[in-house]
Order: sequence, then C-alpha cells, then structure tokens
Amino acid sequence: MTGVDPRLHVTLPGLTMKNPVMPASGCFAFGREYAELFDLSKLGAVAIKGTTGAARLGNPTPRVAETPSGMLNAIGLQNPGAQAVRDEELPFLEGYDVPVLANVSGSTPEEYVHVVKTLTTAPNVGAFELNISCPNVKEGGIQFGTDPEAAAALTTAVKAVSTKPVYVKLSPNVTDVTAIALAVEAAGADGLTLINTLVGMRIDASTGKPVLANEKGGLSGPAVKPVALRMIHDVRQVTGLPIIGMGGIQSAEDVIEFLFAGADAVAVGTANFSNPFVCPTIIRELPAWLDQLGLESIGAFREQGANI
Amino acid sequence: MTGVDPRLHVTLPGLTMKNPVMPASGCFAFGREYAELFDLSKLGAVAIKGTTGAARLGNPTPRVAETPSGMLNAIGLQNPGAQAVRDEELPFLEGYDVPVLANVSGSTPEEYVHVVKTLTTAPNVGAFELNISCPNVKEGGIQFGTDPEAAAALTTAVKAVSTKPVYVKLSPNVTDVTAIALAVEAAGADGLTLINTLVGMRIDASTGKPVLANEKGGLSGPAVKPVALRMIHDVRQVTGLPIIGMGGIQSAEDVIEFLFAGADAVAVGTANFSNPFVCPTIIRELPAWLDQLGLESIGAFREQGANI
Amino acid sequence: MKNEQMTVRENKTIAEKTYEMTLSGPLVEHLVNPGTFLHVAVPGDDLVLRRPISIAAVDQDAGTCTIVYKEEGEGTKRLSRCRAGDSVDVFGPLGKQGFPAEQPSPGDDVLIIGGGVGVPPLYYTARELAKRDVSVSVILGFQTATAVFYEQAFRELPDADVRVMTDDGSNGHAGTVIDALNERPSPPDWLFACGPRGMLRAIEAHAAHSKTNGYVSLEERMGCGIGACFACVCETGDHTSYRKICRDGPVFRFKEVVL
Amino acid sequence: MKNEQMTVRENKTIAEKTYEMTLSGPLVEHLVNPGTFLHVAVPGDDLVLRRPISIAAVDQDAGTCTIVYKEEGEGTKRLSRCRAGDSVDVFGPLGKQGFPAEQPSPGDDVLIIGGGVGVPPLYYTARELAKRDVSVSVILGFQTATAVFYEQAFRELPDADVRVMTDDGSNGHAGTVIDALNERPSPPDWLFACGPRGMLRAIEAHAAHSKTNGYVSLEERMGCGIGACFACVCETGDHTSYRKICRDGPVFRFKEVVL
Ligand SMILES: Cc1cc2nc3c(=O)[nH]c(=O)nc-3n(C[C@H](O)[C@H](O)[C@H](O)COP(=O)(O)OP(=O)(O)OC[C@H]3O[C@@H](n4cnc5c(N)ncnc54)[C@H](O)[C@@H]3O)c2cc1C
Ligand SMILES: Cc1cc2nc3c(=O)[nH]c(=O)nc-3n(C[C@H](O)[C@H](O)[C@H](O)COP(=O)(O)OP(=O)(O)OC[C@H]3O[C@@H](n4cnc5c(N)ncnc54)[C@H](O)[C@@H]3O)c2cc1C
Ligand SMILES: Cc1cc2nc3c(=O)[nH]c(=O)nc-3n(C[C@H](O)[C@H](O)[C@H](O)COP(=O)(O)O)c2cc1C
Ligand SMILES: Cc1cc2nc3c(=O)[nH]c(=O)nc-3n(C[C@H](O)[C@H](O)[C@H](O)COP(=O)(O)O)c2cc1C
Ligand code: FES
Ligand code: FES
Repeated sequence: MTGVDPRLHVTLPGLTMKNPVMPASGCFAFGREYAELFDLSKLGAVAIKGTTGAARLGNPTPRVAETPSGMLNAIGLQNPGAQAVRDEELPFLEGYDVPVLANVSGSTPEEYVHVVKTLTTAPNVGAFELNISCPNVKEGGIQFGTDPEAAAALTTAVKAVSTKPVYVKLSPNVTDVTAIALAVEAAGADGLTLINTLVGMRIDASTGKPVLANEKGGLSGPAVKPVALRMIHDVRQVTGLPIIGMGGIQSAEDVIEFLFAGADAVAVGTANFSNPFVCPTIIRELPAWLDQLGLESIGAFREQGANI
Repeated sequence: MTGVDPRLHVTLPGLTMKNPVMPASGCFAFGREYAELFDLSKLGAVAIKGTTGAARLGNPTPRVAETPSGMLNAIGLQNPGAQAVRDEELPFLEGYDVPVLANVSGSTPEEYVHVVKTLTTAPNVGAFELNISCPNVKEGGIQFGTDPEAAAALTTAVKAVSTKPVYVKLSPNVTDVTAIALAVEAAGADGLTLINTLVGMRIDASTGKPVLANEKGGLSGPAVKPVALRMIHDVRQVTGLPIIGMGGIQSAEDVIEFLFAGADAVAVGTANFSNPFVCPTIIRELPAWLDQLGLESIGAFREQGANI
Repeated sequence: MKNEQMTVRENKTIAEKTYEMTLSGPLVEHLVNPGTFLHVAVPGDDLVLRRPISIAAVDQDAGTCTIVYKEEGEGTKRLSRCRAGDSVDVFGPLGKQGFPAEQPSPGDDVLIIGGGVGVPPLYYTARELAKRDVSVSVILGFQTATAVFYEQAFRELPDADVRVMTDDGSNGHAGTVIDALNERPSPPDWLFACGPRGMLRAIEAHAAHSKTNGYVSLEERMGCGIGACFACVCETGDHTSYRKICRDGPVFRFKEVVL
Repeated sequence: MKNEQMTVRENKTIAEKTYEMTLSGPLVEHLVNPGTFLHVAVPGDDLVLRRPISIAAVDQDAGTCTIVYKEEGEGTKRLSRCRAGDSVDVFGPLGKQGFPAEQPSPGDDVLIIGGGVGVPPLYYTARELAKRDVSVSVILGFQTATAVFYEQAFRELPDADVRVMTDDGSNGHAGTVIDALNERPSPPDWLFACGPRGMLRAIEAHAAHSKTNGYVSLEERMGCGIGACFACVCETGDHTSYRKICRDGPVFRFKEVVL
C-alpha cells in the first residue's frame, strides 16, 4: 500500500498494526460509516462498538451533552448483539486490511464469555478488549472495573475461552488504577487499554434538569487528557504489559505525549466527532514527529526507554 | 452595605454569608492581593490557602501547566505555617466583613490538630476545611482522602479540638466518594466541600519531559466541572450535610448548575486566574438568575427541593 | 460527505435571534437533497461537538448555500458573530433521507408545515418543488411577529399559498399550525413538516391519512452525525428496532418512528 | 492593576515568529514602570491561563502601549492572528519591581543586555532612561539574523552604543552576549538584563561586582499573576525564603534570588 511508513509499524499481542492509531470503541460503530470517508485499511486497527450477548437498545435520548473541551455520553451499550456482530458486522470489516479489537461488554461474567466465544472465531478479530468500565449501564460493567478481584475473575473466565489475546479496558473512576492493572495482569491479561470515561453530569441551568436522559454519563475528549496521561504513566510504572492509551487525543502531538507517558499504541474517540478525518490525519503527521524527535520508530519510545 | 441582595444570603455552620460565593482555597492566598482589586467584604466567605503546622516552601517550579479547559498545579502546599497565618494573615482579613473558611493540611493527624488548635482562636475563622485530598504532597494529604477510616479518624481528632464547625474537603480521586462522605459525617463533620483536584499529568511532546517539575499535579478548571457536578449530586443523595461545591465554576450560570446539583454554596478557584474579578461578577449576576428561575432565594434550591 | 472550510459570504439577522448565513465552497456541489443537513463546527476549541443545521437554500450557479439558525446556546451565539470572509468548518451533507421533493407531481396537493427554526429545510424543499412546477400550500408557525422569517420568500414561490400563524396573533393569524391544518377541507397528497417534536406529534395525529404521504424531520442531540455513535436514535413504530436520525433520517415517513 | 478589553491597533511581524502588537485603552495610563508586565488572556475559552508579556514601549500621548512576543505555543500563535480592531483582554500592569530607570544619573555607565524575547522590557527601560538624558550601552543577543529585532530602535536612542551578537554571526558579531560583556574594559554602574535563565546566570556570574547595581528580569509559569497562587516562586539567595516573580519581581537585584 502506498503511504505506509514502516517506522510506524507496531506489533502488539494479536494486533499487527501499520501504525499505532485506532478509532476507540463506541466512536466508530463497526466501521461502515467512516468507510464512506476514507480507506479503513489506513488504520492501525479498528476497535468496534461494545458488544453484548443479546442486542441492546440502549438508553433514552438525549444521550450526549457537551462540556468544556469534552462531552458526556450515555449511549447505554446499544449494539446488535454478538451473533449479529459476528454475522453481519465483522464480515464487512474483513473487506479491509485492518485487524479488529473486539470490545466486549456484559452484565455477568457468563455474558462476557458468551460474547468472546461467539466472536473469537471471526478471522479478523485480532484481540478482545474487555470493557469492564462502562459507566452507562445499570448493572455490570463498572463493578468489574472498580474491584480488582472481580476484574481478575472476569479476565480468567474470558481467557479460558478466548483463542485471541485479551486486553482489559481500565476505568479511571477508581482510587488506584494500578491495583486493577496488576490484578488483571496476574489473571492473564495480554494487554491493557485505558482510560474509559470519567463519570460526569451536566444540568441545564434554566430548567434544573440533567441534560442527559440517563442523568449521568461518561466524560471524554480533551478535558480528560491529563487524567489519562497520569493513569497510563502510573500503570506503566508497575507493568510491562502492552498499553493502548486513549482519552482526549486530537492530534499527532497528543499521540506523542501518550507514547512518552508509556502507551504502545493509542485509540482516538471523541475527536472523530469533531474531525471525521482525524485518524488518517494523525497517521499522516506522525512520521514528521519521529523525525523531529530523532526516534527511529514508534517502538523506540518503549525500546529506547524514552517514556518516562 | 450597598449592593447586598438579601435573597443571596446563605447561612451554613460557622459561615454567615452575604452570598453563596467564596474564592477556593489556594487560589486566593490570604486575600491581600485580590484586596487590591475589589472589596473583600463583597464575598460570601474567603477560603484561605492550605495551612500546615510549620512553614512549607512547596515544590520546585514549574508548578502549573495548562490543559484543555483546565490547568494542573503542583504548588506543594507552600504556606507560612499556622502561627504566621494566625499572627499575620488572619488579622489582615479581619479588616473585612467576611468570614474565613480556614483550609487545613498536614502530613499526620497531629499536624492537622495542631493547625486547628492554632487557628481556632482567630475571631474571623468561621469554620475549618480539612484538606484531606491534596494530591501534591508526597506523604499525608491524599491518603486521608481515599480511605474512609482514615478520613473519619482525622475528622474525629480535629472535631475534638476545634471550637468551630469542621468541613471535610473530599477528593475526586476515589472509587466511591459517597463512602468517604458518609464516614466523615458519622465522625462528626459539619459539612462537606468538593471537589478537590483530579490527579493529572502533561508531557512536553517536543522533549518527552513532564511539564510540571513534580511530574503530576491537580487538575482544575472547567474541564472538571462535569465530574464535580456528578460527585456533588451523588453525595447529596446520601447526606443532608451542607455542601460547598467547586470545580470549574466560571460564571453565575455554573453556580446555578451547582446549586441544582445539591450544593448550598460554592467556591471559585481557577477562574480567578482567567478573570481576577470573577467572584464579584458572579455575585452581581446571581439575582437575575433567581428572577429568571422564579426562586425566592439561594436557600430555595434546597428548601423547595429544587435540586435533583 | 465532505469536510471543508467554507467561506462565510454573509451572516445577517433575519428575525429575533435568528440569522441567515451564506456559505461558499466546493461542498455546495454536493448539496442536492432538501432535508439533509450540515454538521457545523462552531468557532472555539472548547466546544468539541458540531452543530447540526439544515440546509435552507442552495444556489448552484452562485456556488453558495444558506443556513438559517437561531441563537440558542453558546455554539449558535459564536456562529452569529462570524463575519463575511471568515471560515467555518462544515461537514456534510449528512442524512440519507430528506424530503422527497422529486416525487410529487404538478397539481398534487402539497402541504408544507414549518414551526420556528424548522422552517429552513422546508424552504429548500419548496424551491426544489417549484423547479419541477409543483406548487405548495405553506403553514408557518412562530411564537410572535418578531420571530417570523421567510414568509416573503415563500410568497415569492410561484402559486404558493402561504399562511402565517403566531401564538399571540401578532403576525398573520392567532393560533397554532394545527389550527390552520384543521381548517383545511381535505387531506393533502403530500405533507412535509419540520419543527418542535410536540408540533410534529400533533401533525401526525391530525394528518395521518391513507391518502397522505406524510414526512417529518426530526432533531436530536448528535455526536458523529453519520451513524457511528448511536447518540441520535429513535424507536421504530413497532418498538422493536431503531433509526439513527443523523443517518437514516433526519426525515422519516409518518409512523416510521415513534415521535 | 486593571482588567480591560484593550483594542489592537496593529499586530505585525518584526522578526521570524516575532510580533509587535500595539494596544490602546485607558489601561495605558497606568503603565509607568519599565520591567512590569501585562497578563494577556489569549483568544479561546479552552486556554484558561493568561500569558505574561512584558511592556516593550508606552506612548502616553498616543494612548498606546506595545508588546513584542514570540510565537512559542498555542497562546502566542492565537495572539499572532489578532487583527487591528480586535479586542484583547489585558490585566495589568503586574509586578511591583521593575527596572529602576529613575535611579541612574546622566553620565553613569548603564549597560543593557537582552537575549531574544528578553529584549522588549529593556527597550522600554532604555526609552525611560533616555527621557532622563541617561544614555546606554546595549548588547543584544539573538540566535540568528532572522531573529533580530529592535536593533534599529535602540540605535535611534541618543548616544546609544549598540552591539548585536548572534550565535552564528549572521548579524553583528558571532558569539554570545557574555563574549561581548567580557570585552568591556570595566564593570558598569548599572546593568539591566533580561533573557533566558542560563544567560542571566552567566551574566550574574561574570558581572557581579561591588560597583555594579545589577538587575535581572525573570520568567516563570504563572497562574494568577498577582501573588495569590504561589505558582511562580523562586528562592532567595540565602535559601530560607522565597520571592514571587509575578508580584515581588519580575525584576530582582543580583543575588536577591537564586537564578
Ligand atoms: C438534523 C437537524 C437539523 C437542524 N436544523 C436547524 C436549523 O436549520 N436551524 C436551527 O436554528 N436549528 C437547527 N437544528 C437545531 C440546532 O442543531 C441546535 O439549535 C443547535 O445545535 C444548538 O446549539 P447551541 O450551541 O446554540 O446550543 P447548546 O445548548 O450550547 O448546545 C449544546 C449541545 O447540544 C446540542 N443541541 C442543543 N439543542 C439541540 C437541538 N435542538 N437539536 C440538536 N442538538 C441540539 C448542540 O448541538 C450541542 O451539541 C437542527 C438540529 C438537527 C438535529
Ligand atoms: C514576566 C514575564 C514577561 C515575559 N515577557 C515576554 C515578552 O515580552 N515577550 C515574549 O515573547 N515572551 C515573554 N514572556 C514569556 C511568555 O510568557 C511565554 O512565551 C508565553 O507565555 C508562551 O505562551 P504560549 O501559549 O505560546 O506557549 P504554551 O507552551 O502553549 O503555554 C502553555 C503555558 O505555559 C506558559 N509558559 C510557556 N512558556 C513560558 C515562559 N517562558 N514564561 C512563562 N510562562 C510560560 C504559558 O503562559 C501558558 O500558561 C514573559 C514571561 C514572563 C514570566
Ligand atoms: C459515544 C461514545 C461511546 C462509547 N462507547 C464505548 C463502548 O461501547 N465501549 C467502550 O469500551 N468504550 C466506549 N467509549 C469510550 C471510548 O472508547 C474511550 O475510552 C473514551 O471515550 C476516551 O477517549 P476519547 O477521549 O478519545 O473519546 C465510548 C465513548 C464515547 C464518546
Ligand atoms: C493553584 C491552586 C492551589 C490550590 N491549593 C489548594 C489548597 O491549598 N488547599 C485545598 O484544599 N485546595 C487547593 N486547591 C484546590 C481548589 O481549592 C479547588 O478545590 C479546585 O481547584 C477545584 O476548583 P476550580 O476548578 O474552581 O479551581 C488549589 C487549586 C489550585 C488551582
Ligand atoms: S450522531 Fe452519531 S449516530 Fe447519529
Ligand atoms: S503567578 Fe500566582 S503567585 Fe505568581
């Protein structure tokens, strides 16, 4: 393919990526829509929308609200369910030369296991991302993400059935993110992704009512970037596991910040809404940053101990 | 005094306030500087800089960094120590008709107790605010803020020596802020203030070095507003204690949002730096909001159950 | 779908807190479907969400398009401050289903009902219909006289029958668009409506008729604008499935979705 | 100290990535002390911190002041895009200790050393000295010829002796301001310096002399700009206490603080 710079290549468990940039789960659905804008094969990977056992219709609307340099969402894990994702969505993505990071959600460990069993046979699923940190569903999700033991047990259960590497997505809504990271590492996680959204709220001052129908939602976008960098940095101090970093990335410069903080690759969420071409734009701009920093490759951030 | 609108009056334990607005601790030192800009008697109260037993010189510089719609600070509790605050700073504030919320910090429970003993005799100290959540000092501070038992024990110890009501300032860097709130309420806290800063980090992409000399710092400003509103709302669901809300307030509209979320009064921190006249400006604009909402007074948010 | 820095040609008040902005740029060529919308990035990096705004008119000869927007919050306030010569970041056109202006035939009874800032996409629709010699009956509803806009523009369309309703009767007739609708002798062949959700609900309730091809344009808070984030869904009439307003709409047939 | 929307009269490039902005407004009347600074709110609500910028010149008759700034990051980039007629939110003047331009007497040996964007406050200082018939020797250091500014402005001051140093010798002499300093036969009576911390440290090391009244202007990242947040402190020479650059400075006597 033209335009592929070998210095951007990143190899992570299950994901052989042309570059370190993927759209974040929930901000790219299953790729169909953005495929109308650019060639998905340009991406390092695609993280698909959180998939549950059965189809879910999600929360009432409004589901999004704006906040200073950020947004809240309370989608509520709307998705067509594991079987439909396996049969209808993943085959579409097979048309592109890009590995899939399959984001898995659920209310019970059994549901996670069911989803992983259903999707693990898909040839283009390179790895799983366990969403143990979704703040927008009433039961499940976030419990697993805030209790090290629950997180570890879930990881063990999923690892037992997965034929693909398993990343665990960490919640920032915790006192000690490193404790969860270490617990899931001990339980066999192949990698970590962080951060998911911070729980937040907005109220319409003229009515006194919450802006979101669900009252609370998950905060994402540039506003959370300093929290994301801090948590990635803290987790990098305690583990050598691969880290896919996210939270507020909007530019190639932001990506470099995340790589220095300790990420091996990154995901871009909210910024897709501000700039639908943000992922290919970042990918195009990364080589100039390597030149400027005098680094040989994206891998050099880790290998040369450039990260902090 | 001219310009005082009785509808703005708020009476909280130890603090009889002309209006619900005070500058937040650490963003207003001990009032001297802003006193050159406007009459401090216009304020509802003044929260003074976190005071420790002995003088502290704080962290190396740079101590602040900018983030999208926010900032990081790692001042490191620089202050002249309790005795100097008692002898030199509080007397200055006695020149104004405004109650003081004395922010107390320390590394050990003994240090908190010492500070409170020293300051509790100051006539203009209306109440204490226990800063159990400062992320910028190596030991102490944040430990008390993340462990319900440690927070409760500290509250008990301080209550035993204080002749003034005691508010506890809650950290947002926790899995469950309501657990800490309930623990300090049970230990005798007279009120709560929240939120303190979220721990964050920035890295200079062109050098790979953290922007702050201290590497990590506390995130404040509009970026954190949705997190603050959510936590205040959550805490309001579990306790009837007075709440002084803060985190990203920049305008009278923001104050209304906080009052709806469950705050009884508010503190304004970072916005003083963007707009040095922000506190008097907000106070001037609040009556029009009461008119628009058809509410009789600031107290009506709580009394009429207007908050959510 | 293109994402482009369009140039502001003009930005002027046309009613109270209501602005008409004329934009130019290559994106204009892609605007062919009335009812579709533009996703506009408002100035300022602190606002991360784009604002969906309908296309109010397209002039391919001049290479311009027009949007009409009301100052509601911070985003539209900032838009209102743009001056001729400024750039505005526009993504569009979005929406796969607009008003089917290519379907009515000359002589069909075509009724257009617009409420407030729901009027703009209907003006674009009416202009497209006029090009095909289809004339329209128009009911425009506003709160009060100072809010009225585009009355004259509709009147200038050939054979248009235009009726303005204001809540307080300060312009046109006093009452709602539903009052005007109820006075009509027979159901129209086509009904195109856009406005507040409550108004659309009432229109559907009053005008759903086997003879009428009814269409409504919906609003919802949006993230992506292209169907990828599931922010803007609404349930289908049978309550078993959903539509994305940004992608499957924003225009839907009567009863297709729950209003 | 006032906080005011000042009007941009002019904003132009005067060297590579270096801009000179002329501002007008009632605040100008309060500008009387060279070395003090303005705390400038840059456009955009996402940037919450103001930018400290020195006053480069004041023209009370015209009611204007001038700042010179280099495009370093996002804030100065946005400032550089301001056009004549725009408003800029300025808070100032800040700093209680500037360069003591009122102290030197005519005939005193006054040396001014400026590095890069450290030059602007020294130009204001030299103009104030010139008003009192005190002439100055000036050493200006820049990286390269394209970075040089205000050389001509200094030369136009009566009896000024101006020497430009560039790292690469592309303008004036090759070398640093320290090289030029070392070539001087005797210690000056007064030395006013502003520039990178390393340069100031070297100047203090080379020029601290009992005969010399030396002053340096410091930079540090700031929050409030008025002494209330403790962001911008530096230790005093005896390491037991501290000074706030924004309030106690930004100009300090040699050895007053640790550089
Ligand atoms: C398909 C579509 C077409 C539209 N066409 C027009 C039009 O032609 N003219 C016009 O004046 N308005 C139109 N609207 C409504 C317009 O999008 C909102 O008025 C605008 O987004 C408000 O932005 P704000 O920044 O002023 O308000 P804020 O309250 O500051 O906005 C905060 C957030 O809420 C969103 N939001 C607020 N109100 C609405 C709303 N009614 N619909 C969708 N999102 C909203 C904003 O987009 C933003 O993300 C349309 C909406 C949709 C969905
Ligand atoms: C008293 C004083 C006077 C100054 N006078 C001038 C002048 O006349 N001309 C000039 O070009 N520059 C001057 N500076 C430096 C100027 O403040 C910075 O270049 C500017 O703040 C950079 O902002 P930015 O948005 O471009 O950079 P960014 O890196 O985007 O800024 C991020 C944050 O860091 C702060 N920051 C970055 N660099 C500096 C710095 N060197 N000093 C203080 N804060 C910094 C910014 O203010 C902002 O808060 C002065 C600094 C001080 C303290
Ligand atoms: C609209 C929306 C939907 C999301 N859905 C999911 C999801 O289904 N599963 C998940 O793990 N994370 C989900 N996220 C979180 C993102 O993947 C990402 O972790 C977070 O938004 C931070 O990155 P950002 O600041 O770049 O958006 C969602 C985020 C947004 C904004
Ligand atoms: C520069 C700075 C210094 C602070 N110092 C203190 C402190 O000494 N004690 C304390 O309890 N909180 C301190 N805080 C936290 C604020 O009081 C406040 O809780 C926080 O900044 C959130 O409010 P804001 O977003 O309005 O700034 C400090 C904040 C800043 C920005
Ligand atoms: S706005 Fe994203 S699906 Fe409609
Ligand atoms: S910037 Fe706040 S003390 Fe100097």
